[in-house]
Amino acid sequence: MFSLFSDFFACRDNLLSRVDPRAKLVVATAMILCVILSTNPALPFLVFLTCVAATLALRIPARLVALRLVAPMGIVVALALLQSFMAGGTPVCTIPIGPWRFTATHEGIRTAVLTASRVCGAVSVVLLLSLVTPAHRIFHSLRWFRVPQGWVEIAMLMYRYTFQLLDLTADLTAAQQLRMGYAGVRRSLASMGTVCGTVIIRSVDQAVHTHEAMVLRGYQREIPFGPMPPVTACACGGTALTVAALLLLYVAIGRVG
Amino acid sequence: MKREGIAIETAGVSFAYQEGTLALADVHFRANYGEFIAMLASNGSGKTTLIKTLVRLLKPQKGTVRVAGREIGGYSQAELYQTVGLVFQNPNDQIFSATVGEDVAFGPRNLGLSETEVQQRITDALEAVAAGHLRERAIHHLSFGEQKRVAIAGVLAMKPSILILDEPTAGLDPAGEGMIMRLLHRLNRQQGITVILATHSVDLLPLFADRIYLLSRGRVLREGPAREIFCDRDLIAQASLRLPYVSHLLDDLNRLDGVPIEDVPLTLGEARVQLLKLIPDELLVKPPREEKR
Amino acid sequence: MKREGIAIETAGVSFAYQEGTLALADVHFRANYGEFIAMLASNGSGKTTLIKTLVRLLKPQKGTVRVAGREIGGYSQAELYQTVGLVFQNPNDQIFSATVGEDVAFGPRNLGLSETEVQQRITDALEAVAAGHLRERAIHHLSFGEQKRVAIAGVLAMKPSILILDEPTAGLDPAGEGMIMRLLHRLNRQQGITVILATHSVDLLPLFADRIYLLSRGRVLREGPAREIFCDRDLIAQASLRLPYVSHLLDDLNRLDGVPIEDVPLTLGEARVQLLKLIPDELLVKPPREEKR
Amino acid sequence: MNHDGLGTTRLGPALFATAALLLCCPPTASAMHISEGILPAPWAGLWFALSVPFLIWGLRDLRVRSEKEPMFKSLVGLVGAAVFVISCMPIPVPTAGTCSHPCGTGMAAILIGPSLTVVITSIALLLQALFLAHGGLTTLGADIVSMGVAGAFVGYGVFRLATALGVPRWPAAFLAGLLSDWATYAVTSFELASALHGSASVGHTFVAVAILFCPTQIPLGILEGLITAAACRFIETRRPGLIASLKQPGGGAA
Ligand SMILES: Nc1ncnc2c1ncn2[C@@H]1O[C@H](COP(=O)(O)OP(=O)(O)OP(=O)(O)O)[C@@H](O)[C@H]1O
Ligand SMILES: Nc1ncnc2c1ncn2[C@@H]1O[C@H](COP(=O)(O)OP(=O)(O)OP(=O)(O)O)[C@@H](O)[C@H]1O
Ligand SMILES: [Mg+2]
Ligand SMILES: [Mg+2]
Repeated sequence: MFSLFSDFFACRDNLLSRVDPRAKLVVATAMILCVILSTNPALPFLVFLTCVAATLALRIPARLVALRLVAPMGIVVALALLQSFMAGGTPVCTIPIGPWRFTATHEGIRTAVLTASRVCGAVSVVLLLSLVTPAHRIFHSLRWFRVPQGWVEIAMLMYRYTFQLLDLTADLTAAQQLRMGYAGVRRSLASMGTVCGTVIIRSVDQAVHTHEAMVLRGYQREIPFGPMPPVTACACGGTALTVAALLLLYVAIGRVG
Repeated sequence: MKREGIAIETAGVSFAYQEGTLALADVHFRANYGEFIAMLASNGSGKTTLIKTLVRLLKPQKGTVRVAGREIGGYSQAELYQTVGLVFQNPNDQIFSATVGEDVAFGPRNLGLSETEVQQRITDALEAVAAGHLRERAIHHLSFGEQKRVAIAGVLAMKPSILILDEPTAGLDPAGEGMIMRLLHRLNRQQGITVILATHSVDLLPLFADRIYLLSRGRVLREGPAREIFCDRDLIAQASLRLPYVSHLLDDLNRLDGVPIEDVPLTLGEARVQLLKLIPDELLVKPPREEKR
Repeated sequence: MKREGIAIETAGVSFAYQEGTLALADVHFRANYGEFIAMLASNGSGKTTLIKTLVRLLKPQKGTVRVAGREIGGYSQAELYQTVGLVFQNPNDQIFSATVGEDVAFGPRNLGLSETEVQQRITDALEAVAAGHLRERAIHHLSFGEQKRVAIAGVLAMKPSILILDEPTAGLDPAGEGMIMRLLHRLNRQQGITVILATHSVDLLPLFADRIYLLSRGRVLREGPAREIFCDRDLIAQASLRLPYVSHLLDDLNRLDGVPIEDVPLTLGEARVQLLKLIPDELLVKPPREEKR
Repeated sequence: MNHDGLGTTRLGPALFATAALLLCCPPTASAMHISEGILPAPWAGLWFALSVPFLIWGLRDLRVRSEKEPMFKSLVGLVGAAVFVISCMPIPVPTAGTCSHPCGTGMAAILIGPSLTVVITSIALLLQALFLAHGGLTTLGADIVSMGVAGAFVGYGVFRLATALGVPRWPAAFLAGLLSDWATYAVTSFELASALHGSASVGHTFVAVAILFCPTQIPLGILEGLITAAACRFIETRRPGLIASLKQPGGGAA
């Protein structure tokens, strides 16, 4: 889990990471909305394929992409099964297991496929966005979109210190492990409680230090944000075009079926 | 920026923490404009505590702190922090933004400067610490040495006339240590910034510090140029420190073997000169290369 | 506990972090029973990464790690951690109980030992690091040096035959540094524990380490006794390190001034002997005191 | 739409199948967040609308308290980071290969109060959506309501109630962790059921989903409670007074 949490790729320089983060946010939101509103699984699947292809084209290791897709896929499978068998309608097939008879219905399968396609599409959009946009850019853009100052400030502090506390947690856990702290459930839980407590105490101490350092550099209740560079005509036009194209796609295939 | 007189001083400062640890006891400390001062002390001697009183993070229970001749209590925040800058020991305490450029901008933006001025200050500060190329990097991707330099840049961007550093070389390898010390030296000599640093590493100090305050258990044991501090080996031992290795060698030669050395040298260069005086010329072979490293 | 043969070794170990940093490249490392080994490298050279592969915290992508002749993967947890102990760099990251005694007891209790055995181990481990008097103290009242020693005691209580330490002297003042190094030396010589430490401070190593591995950017540049490592000043510079100050002085005398020194000395004692050979006896005054410090 | 038969003919097998799947497929067991794309747009919007007032409340609290206590913002940020990190920690349970995570909301609510917990949860969820593909942007509202609002307020309420009744701190923390965890799952189940019930009734689907989560969530809730209690007890011994001081202005530096 720790190793997954990395924004290394987002900080790499490539075609997409150079795009104005505001534009990327708008486009990503539009894409996700199209996916969610679509009643035809083809559109979400198309989005999915495009995003995964783009991710791989940026030479992001397929293993990483796969790892990040595993968790949502698991949910997709579980929900798809649930829906296929739970919705009423025309039975397609029946599988008897033990005392029960599994009846998959036509409507159920349709809903399941649609849900699955939506999850795949939407998740891949978020994945691509996060792999080409560092979080601090996203926060800056959110500030530009008038998200409240307090929220963005807390978000930036949380983001910054998450990495440090992750290192601490990793070290603490390793140190306990080397002294057999994770042999057996009882010990594991006690050890983990200790880690949680230590991390919290450390975070409080760090808050004191950080605040002192901020005061020494003139902090007055608010972290000042620099201006975002003005939106270029290019980014504006690009965004408009992409969103328009998405709309067209949505109208053309998203509503069919 | 070069001025005459006392930049910062404490008079009879005492400080005890809540549990009762007396961390500072009647400390008299003074730094003149343009000086390079070192506080030298072993772990837990009160360096950090003293530094915190110098920037008003702690209020001493007794004694006064004066900055540029004025009582520190009388300063407004903005005024004080444009005069005195503090670099913490742990760069993580100090760098709280996500990227280098943003972090350095924090101080200037708080001062309400115009955006062009802010950008100029970022550029200058990063140039000063030779970290211009790091501007767009994320903090958690920097190495420890780079983080240290960025932390210094963040403080320099406030344009303080007095720069205080808590163990700036702790945890750095020899190359990084030398780099930071030379950097501070440059800031001190070229830009006239008064530098005060706390440390317990002795070997590089004689090269750089104009004056050293030797602290032990919250007291000033002695104050003076490196030469005066390091000539008293008992005092140094009392402070749980040691002589620089080079001095140690020549001191041993002198005390144990009776080699006549009047003035124990503190730096490699001085030691070389002293030893060459003692070694007969006819023993010397022709120097292979006459390079000056 | 004294045994013959290889205590721990790696063969062709390579490790890359997920984002592609190649932290170790084809590292061959070996420590025999009873040896005192140092990994010497500048910041970010892969010391910590190598150490973590030695205790199975990281699994190398290539190469094998063998402990006591057996592939490390084949060990059970209990077996492995009673053979290899690791002391982390920051004591704060590994002391997690409220009092010293309790913290040292953590390991033995997890092994399911009887309470008398646990108490015995606490006593022994604390004695070994000269911290018996700290047993009842609360952790957050310890000084940094004391914390370091308690951290070592916590690992010693597992009775490992191989003790690995990541920068054990970082952040300590000269007195504390000397104390830890002597402590490790004692553990090594008296109890026969194999000691492996990572560091970037060069001055004390020649006194203590049997062999040094010089690393740079994840590669082993050279391996051998201190004498062999430090005779190549270019190699040392390549690793962003420096010679011990004493050697530096005599090396300078040799290279720049032509003083004939065959074997650059590494310790104060060796340097004294070498210099005394060069200084004519008639220059010596009667040694004031014949003390041996 | 034969609801009567549902309980026996459809619900049973469906449950059996999915529960088996959950156990075979470890990542699903950590499905505490609703994945991106699962909720249809109207539902996503509804949950967003529901979460907004709580966020506004939290942000107002933040502003008021940081006026009184300048350090408060960095404190919330750092404790938020800590709770986020804790919620990324795998619970070390060797059974069935599950690798689930604590929510941490109970802990956070005890430390900094429920309204601010909603704020930091929303940020943590955004970070998780971006970096770990847990949860998602459109389902953020629903996740905030289940984890932030339900988890935090239940956890905080239980903790306050228990301490007011004279229960010692750490059993109170256990209850807070346990119930905040269960509350989160109950609400998540409801959210899933209401959005996905298809032609079946919401009630039935809710029961189905809830029962589906049971095999993993009942023990996980207990584990979360235990961890919360252990952490609280640890903080009490290492830093007596810290938990109390965090809630009062002027505290925190202890
Ligand atoms: N927050 C605190 N509360 C109580 N006592 C403290 C606190 N900080 C420091 N002390 C104590 O005050 C004394 C001086 O500590 P200080 O941190 O100033 O030393 P230092 O010279 O900076 O040491 P180091 O080299 O380890 O940084 C020590 O005995 C220490 O234990
Ligand atoms: N968790 C990590 N993820 C990615 N890269 C890492 C990680 N830890 C270390 N690295 C990188 O691997 C290389 C080796 O790091 P390592 O920590 O092993 O060096 P080190 O010799 O221990 O340095 P130091 O003296 O600073 O402790 C460095 O370039 C570092 O940036
Ligand atoms: Mg200090
Ligand atoms: Mg290291």
